[in-house]
Amino acid sequence: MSVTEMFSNIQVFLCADQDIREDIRKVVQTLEQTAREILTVLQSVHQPSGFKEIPSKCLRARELFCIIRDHIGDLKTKFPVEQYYRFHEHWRFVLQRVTFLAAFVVYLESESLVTREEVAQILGIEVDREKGFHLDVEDYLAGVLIMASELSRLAVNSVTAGDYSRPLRISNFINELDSGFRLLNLKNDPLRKRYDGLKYDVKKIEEVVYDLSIRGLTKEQEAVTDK
Amino acid sequence: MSVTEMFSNIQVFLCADQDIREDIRKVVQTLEQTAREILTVLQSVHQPSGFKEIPSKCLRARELFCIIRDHIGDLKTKFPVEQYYRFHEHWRFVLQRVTFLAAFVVYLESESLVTREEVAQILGIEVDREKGFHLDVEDYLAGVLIMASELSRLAVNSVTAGDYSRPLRISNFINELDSGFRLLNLKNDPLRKRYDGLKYDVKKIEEVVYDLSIRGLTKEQEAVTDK
Amino acid sequence: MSVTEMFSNIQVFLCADQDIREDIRKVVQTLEQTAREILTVLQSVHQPSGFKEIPSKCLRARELFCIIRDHIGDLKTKFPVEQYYRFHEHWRFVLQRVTFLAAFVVYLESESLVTREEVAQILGIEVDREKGFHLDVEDYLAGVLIMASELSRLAVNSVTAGDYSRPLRISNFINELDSGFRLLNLKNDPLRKRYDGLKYDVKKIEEVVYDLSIRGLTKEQEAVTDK
Amino acid sequence: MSVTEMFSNIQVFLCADQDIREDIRKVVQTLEQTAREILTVLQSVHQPSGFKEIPSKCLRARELFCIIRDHIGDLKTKFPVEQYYRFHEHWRFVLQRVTFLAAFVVYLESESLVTREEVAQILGIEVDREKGFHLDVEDYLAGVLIMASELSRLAVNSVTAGDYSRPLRISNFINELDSGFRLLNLKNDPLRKRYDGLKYDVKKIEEVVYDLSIRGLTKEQEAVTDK
Amino acid sequence: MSVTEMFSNIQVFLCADQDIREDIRKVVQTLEQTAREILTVLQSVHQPSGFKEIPSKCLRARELFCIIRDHIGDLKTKFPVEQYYRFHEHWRFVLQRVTFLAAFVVYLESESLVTREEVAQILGIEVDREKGFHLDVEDYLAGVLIMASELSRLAVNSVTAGDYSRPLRISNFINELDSGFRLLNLKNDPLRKRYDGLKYDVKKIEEVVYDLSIRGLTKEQEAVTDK
Amino acid sequence: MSVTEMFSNIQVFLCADQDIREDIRKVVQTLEQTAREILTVLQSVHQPSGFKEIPSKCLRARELFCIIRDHIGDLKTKFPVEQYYRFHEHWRFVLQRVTFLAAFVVYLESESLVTREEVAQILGIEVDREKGFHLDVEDYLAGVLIMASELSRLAVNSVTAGDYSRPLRISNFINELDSGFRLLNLKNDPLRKRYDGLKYDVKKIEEVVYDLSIRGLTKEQEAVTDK
Amino acid sequence: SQKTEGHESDDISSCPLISAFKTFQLELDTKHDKYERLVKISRDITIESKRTIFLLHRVTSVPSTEELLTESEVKLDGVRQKIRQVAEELRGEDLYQFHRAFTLGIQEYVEAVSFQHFIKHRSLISLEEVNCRLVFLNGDKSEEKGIPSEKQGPQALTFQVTPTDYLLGVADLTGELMRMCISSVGNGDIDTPFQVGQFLRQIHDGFSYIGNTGPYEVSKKLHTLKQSLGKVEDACYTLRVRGSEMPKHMLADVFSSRAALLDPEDGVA
Amino acid sequence: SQKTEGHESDDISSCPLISAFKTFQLELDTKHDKYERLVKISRDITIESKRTIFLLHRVTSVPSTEELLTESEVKLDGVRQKIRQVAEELRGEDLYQFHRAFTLGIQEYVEAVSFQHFIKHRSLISLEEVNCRLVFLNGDKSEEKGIPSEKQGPQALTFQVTPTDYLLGVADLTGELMRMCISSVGNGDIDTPFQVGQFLRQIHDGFSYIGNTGPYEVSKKLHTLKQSLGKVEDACYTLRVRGSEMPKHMLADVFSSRAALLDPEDGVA
Ligand SMILES: [Mn+2]
Ligand SMILES: [Mn+2]
Repeated sequence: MSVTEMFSNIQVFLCADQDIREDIRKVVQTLEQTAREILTVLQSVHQPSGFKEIPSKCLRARELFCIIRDHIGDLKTKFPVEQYYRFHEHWRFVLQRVTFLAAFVVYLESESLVTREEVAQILGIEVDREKGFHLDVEDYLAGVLIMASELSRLAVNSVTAGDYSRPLRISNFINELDSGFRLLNLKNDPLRKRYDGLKYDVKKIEEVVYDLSIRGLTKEQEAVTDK
Repeated sequence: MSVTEMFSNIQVFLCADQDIREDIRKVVQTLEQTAREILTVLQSVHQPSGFKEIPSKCLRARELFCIIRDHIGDLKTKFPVEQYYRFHEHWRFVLQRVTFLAAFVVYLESESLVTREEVAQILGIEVDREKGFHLDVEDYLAGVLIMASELSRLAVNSVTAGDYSRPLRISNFINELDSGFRLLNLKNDPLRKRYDGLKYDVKKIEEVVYDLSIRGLTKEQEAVTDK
Repeated sequence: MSVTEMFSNIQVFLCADQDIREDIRKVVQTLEQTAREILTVLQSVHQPSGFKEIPSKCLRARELFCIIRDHIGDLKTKFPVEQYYRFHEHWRFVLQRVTFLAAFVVYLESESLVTREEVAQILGIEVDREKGFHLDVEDYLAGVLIMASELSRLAVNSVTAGDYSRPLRISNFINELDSGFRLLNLKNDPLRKRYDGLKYDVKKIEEVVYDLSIRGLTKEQEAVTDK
Repeated sequence: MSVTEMFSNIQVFLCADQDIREDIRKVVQTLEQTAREILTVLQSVHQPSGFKEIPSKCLRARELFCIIRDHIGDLKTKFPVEQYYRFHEHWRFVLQRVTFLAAFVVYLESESLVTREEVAQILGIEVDREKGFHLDVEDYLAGVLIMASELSRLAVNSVTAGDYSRPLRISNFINELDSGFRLLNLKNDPLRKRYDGLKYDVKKIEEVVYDLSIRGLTKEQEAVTDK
Repeated sequence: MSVTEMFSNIQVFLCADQDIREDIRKVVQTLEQTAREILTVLQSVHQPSGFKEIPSKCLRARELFCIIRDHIGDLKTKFPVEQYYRFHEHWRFVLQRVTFLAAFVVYLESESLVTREEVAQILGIEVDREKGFHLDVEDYLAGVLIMASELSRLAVNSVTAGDYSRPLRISNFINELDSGFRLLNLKNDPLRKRYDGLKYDVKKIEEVVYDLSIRGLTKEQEAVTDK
Repeated sequence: MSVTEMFSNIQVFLCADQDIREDIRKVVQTLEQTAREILTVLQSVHQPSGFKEIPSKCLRARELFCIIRDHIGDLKTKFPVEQYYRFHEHWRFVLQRVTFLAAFVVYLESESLVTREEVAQILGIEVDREKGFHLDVEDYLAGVLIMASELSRLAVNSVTAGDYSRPLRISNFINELDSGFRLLNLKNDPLRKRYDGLKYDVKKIEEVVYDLSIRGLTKEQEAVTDK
Repeated sequence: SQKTEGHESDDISSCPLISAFKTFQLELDTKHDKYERLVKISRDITIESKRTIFLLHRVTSVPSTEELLTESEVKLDGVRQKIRQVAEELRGEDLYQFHRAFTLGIQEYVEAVSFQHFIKHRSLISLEEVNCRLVFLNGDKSEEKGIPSEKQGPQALTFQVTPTDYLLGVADLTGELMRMCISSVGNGDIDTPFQVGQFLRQIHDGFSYIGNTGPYEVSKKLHTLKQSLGKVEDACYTLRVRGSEMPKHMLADVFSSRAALLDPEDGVA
Repeated sequence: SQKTEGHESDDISSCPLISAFKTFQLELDTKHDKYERLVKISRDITIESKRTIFLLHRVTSVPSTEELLTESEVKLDGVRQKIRQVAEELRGEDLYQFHRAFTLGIQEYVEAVSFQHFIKHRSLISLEEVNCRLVFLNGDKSEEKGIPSEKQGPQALTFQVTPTDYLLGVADLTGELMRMCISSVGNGDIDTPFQVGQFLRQIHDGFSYIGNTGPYEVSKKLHTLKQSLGKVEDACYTLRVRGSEMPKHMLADVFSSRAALLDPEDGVA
């Protein structure tokens, strides 16, 4: 085989690779679009008026997750399943975003941490690599950390909306999350950097709780709750 | 045609191009100067004393926009209109700045979002590219985002000036703007980067509202307003 | 018009723009592919064996330029002609490359400098901006400078291939080109930087001629020619 | 000695250097692991429940410092002591971290500033460079500044935990520290940057004290203490 | 010791460091001056007239090395010897230069490769780090490589000066040096880059030898030598 | 005086400064244009045919220097003479270029180094700063170094043109120049960098002389000259 | 280095090229030496100015500013003596030829002197005021050194700070003001932050008025200036928001008792 | 680190969140450990491949290449055993998940094996040929370790070099070829430079045909490749120009006497 032929063969491979990537990029764009729509729905919980509508917003978000599932179903057809990591970078970012959205919905619904299994189910994907298109543990954790930052914002806005007990619950939740993360032996990777950001969320929420404590607003709430 | 002749012809062409660019640069400089004057006028609203003078400041700014219109009129004469994009980089920056100024004036006057049409009218230019020297949609959006950041500063300074209700109105406005931007599918371009900054403005303003809420200063204001 | 409506309209506009750019990118990719094929054909002249095959290689390249013309014809249909400069960056690079290829073919055929008109004709485009998709003078000059650097390589390789007279002819040609460029008043732009490279090509070729002269190889050739 | 022999010897030397660095890196990793464990222990003091357990947490941390000492003891064997600065960058970061941890423990135990001598003793190293593996003054100061920031967080959380006197004591301590740093003529180096952060810690703590003061909570505490 | 006292002590320490660096810089400047003088002396060997005067030039250079020794002696007093690597960057460059000069003198005198021990002795410093201010092996090798490039120039100029045997001797010497360097497993560091340059020196000298060979000028010389 | 007034005053100063710079830039452009014309005239000496025409080319260049003098006369009127160094950067580059051209003309005429006085006279300027617009010694030296590089090219091209004695004369001249420069105590400034380039010119010329020597072409020439 | 020529020195030094280069060496060395001297003086000016700024920052933590101001004045007098040395080096020279050598020092002096001025007067020192303090009567110096009166006379030695150096110094001043503001809040001073805020806004507006008209260095500082202003505005905001929770007279009360708490040895409260 | 929880460990470890995070830790550590192991193997592959290249460069200075080639083959066999370890780590895994861990080593191996191939055959090894040598029969290994034959069978363990890694290895090969060419000239070998020149031009044309179709890393190498080609073309040019001064048979003569000069102990000439 001549040098020229050898390079021609490789060129064929490279072109095919590019085509796959092009296809993936397109599906990923539609995914991002839908993700942005879900975000818009959920953002409204930060509004004073939004606090009452949390359940209905969550329902609406759940509906939109059907579309996400369709897009991801489409994505799966674009490349051989065992080459997930060859193209991982293309959907990594959006997958973390939709994981965040799923985690946020679940938190709003039940004030609990979504499990990886639940996220996988919401997105219509797998937990184990062997079973098909799956959710990497790093991506799951990244999504959870994005939610943590959203919760620190929620703590602030709850106070504005006059709900003084939610920040305390968020504070407990975030502290538990922080303990969890401290168990992990993170390398100097993007996840580590994101986790460093968690410190600021913890601190911010601590300050909100502080503001409520010093004004006796936590007790007031407890009193209300006690009744 | 000899090589020498060829290059002599080319030199004539290159000189003409350079002359056009030189002319454009000069007009753009005067534009920048006037833009800075308008900025100086509008920036005084951040002073505690400035809050009462907003209407008069806006009037003064409106006057200066006449000069802007003249300069832009002058600019249009410097190059063939269909070569707008050939020289776009020269005035792009200043056009975004004056769009910001126009948007800021309109917000201060009416607390509403300036439309692209209004900006075009204030600057004496077109919205549609086909009709003449126009305002690109990207430049319009960039100007609007600069204003968002100025408004987060204004929210902080209104509190300092003792005006506790303005931050709430700014907060509503910025949230609406944020929802609007979330409809857009921005690429990884300068605009996207600027839009990422908007999140910080939103958060900043929410924290201002929070600080007011937890101290009951929002209700106090409402009480005042109610009277 | 509400903020939401405004932004929906803008989104429509932005999508259209992105679609155009996507279309342009695709055509540009095929253009690049064909350009690379022409390059492969022409590069074989550097092989010792290639020197005899110059005419046939040029013929082959001329054939491939038909495909280039088709691609460019396709490109023209992708956007309104008066927005040439809006999208210029997309094809600027490849246009300089194909100009280089055209200039190289013409040099190999006739040892003369291709004119801008000839390049435009080979590529099936215009010289005057007013008449349609055109070849900017800067892009033409950039293409010519790329060729100059290819010629300095050719001078070296002709000696290796035993052709001692070609370097002398190349030297004269490059000197003429250098004089031409010295007529131009280039600014500190990419073109200027490329032109600075020409000095090295001139020097390199002079050293080749020197090496031949000091060994009497130029005269030997003359003697051969004289016969 | 032949040239070959000379160069063989040199090769041996060059390999040795690379091996040393590899060894150091490994020990530093285990050091970082143990440091993280100590941090987890000490973090719990920020929890409302944690305030009562400070003494036991400190004891636990003291135990873990034995492991740190072992690791550092191991580290010392990896390179000739007089080449400390040749490899300084490898352990600089972790040394500042464990200095912070030592300073934090000492503060929690005795509410006093750890001296460089004490840190050196806790870590099983020297203060004077001449005597062996030592603690650079810059690294000591960096560790102290990290602690200052942890204390500002502690002040906030003390209030939440209902301990109103601790913030005042922290405030006095941090002010003294600040005065100390003001004596230093720091260049524009990483230390200076860290020191600039101290002002914000001072400010934050002062705000806590202020919040307590205007509510008469400092006096209440004094009253309690007076009894 | 009060916090204030502690920090006063620290401040004294920090100033001392800056003073040391300032002192070192000054001595290094005088070293560079003397190094330049030695270079001027040795440069003259490239002149046709210079070839006869090599011995006297070497003597003169040897005298100037006394001054170098004095300067280095001075340098040693400026900082504690075990902190060599803390300040290494300050004198690294000049130390490589004077190593080159020492290597060049030794080559001119005896046509042999200076050992690290000899360089150390000429400069009045140590080979072993433990014994005091020493010559790092990397710096020694860098100096030797600078000399190699000087020797390729010398080979060219020997021919001009009519000395046809020297290039052969230089060729053998450089080949031996090249074999030596091949034994080293250099990383991608500055030294590796310098070593890559050696190949060109080898090539240049080989070309000179080749030019002499094809003209029978090497044999002629041998004949002369044989007599 | 209010802060606003203070800044307005400074703004007036800055605008005036910009205007001066704009004026200077324009004159400098025309200077560059004429300098390029002189260069084109002198470049022809590198052509085989050009060697006979050196005297006429020099005459032509001398004529063009009148225009240079006029432009510089114009330049002098643009700013207060005692503020030469305030605007130095604007003309520094072109002044070095025309110094090079003057030095080259003088070398071609008389094979001697132009003095600073001569350059000043050719350009219609002063040597002493006190007397008016002058030629800095650094700029003079930079111009001389540009010429050195041109001479190394000339040495190469003389051989091509069959003039075997000129390279020897150039070699002597350049060596003398090199000795001169080695007397100077240059800082790490642009001049130093340019001077480092001189080494390559020296080496290149040495190689030309070597090529002539090994072929006995230097003696041949001497023989010719002896006759 | 002349000696290194060895025995060829005769041939070479007679050569006109070499003797020309020797004069060049002289000229370059003279210039270079002057430059180096100026760099050193400038470095001293920088260090002493920085120390003055450093000293002035203690204004937020000491009860009386009088003493501090006097002390800073002494230090600045020392700096001005150094600037006098610069002026002497520049006598008869083109100031801009050596400008790069001393610009950093002068900027730092402007920073220090304008900081002192703000603490005293709560206003911006003007370029003219800065320059007024840099007029040196010949008398002072020649007396000290006992130089004959020949060169004494009505004409004084002056140093003119360039508008750009003034601007750059003022730009850096804003960083120091921000630090002072933050420290003030940290020390319970409730007036200074608002004054600094007001003042910084004026300077910010001034700089944004100039925009990119000036040299690149000036516009480059605009970003840092904006950040400083933001920090100060945030501080003012925090003070206002927290202050809102109690009447002003009580606030003062809190702070006096707070002061007592910090300095129990005062024993009054 | 589990112990650090102290006496609270009971409450905490019972918490589902914490136990979930413990499984995450396990998963992350497993992955991380595998990654680190691969990085280490890859580093070994790199070092040994570099050493092989290093060894092969001696081809320009020794009389017989046979011995060298044998020695290099032994070294490369060692490298292949390392690649087998990589393949074993990747059994059942997605190769691309850990690709970054071993890509550099594999590229270096391609560089070494293609360098050896060029010296032997003066041609470019193909990707298929590279991969053929990376098929490992289960037998070899299980015998060594005495693993029961359960997993033995016809199916072999294979490692597939990706086209991109192959390209990047070949791109680096060109740098080595350039070095070899320069050394050859330096050692009087007049054929090798022209062969290298011809070969390098082919590779260059191949890469420029691919252009920016491939990943960024590949197009980035094009510039270095161009420079290497330029150096080789210059060397060929120099040889031709200098060779022009005498008839070819004389040239050979010159070089044989030259060799004698270099190795006087051979004692023939
Ligand atoms: Mn400062
Ligand atoms: Mn390699």
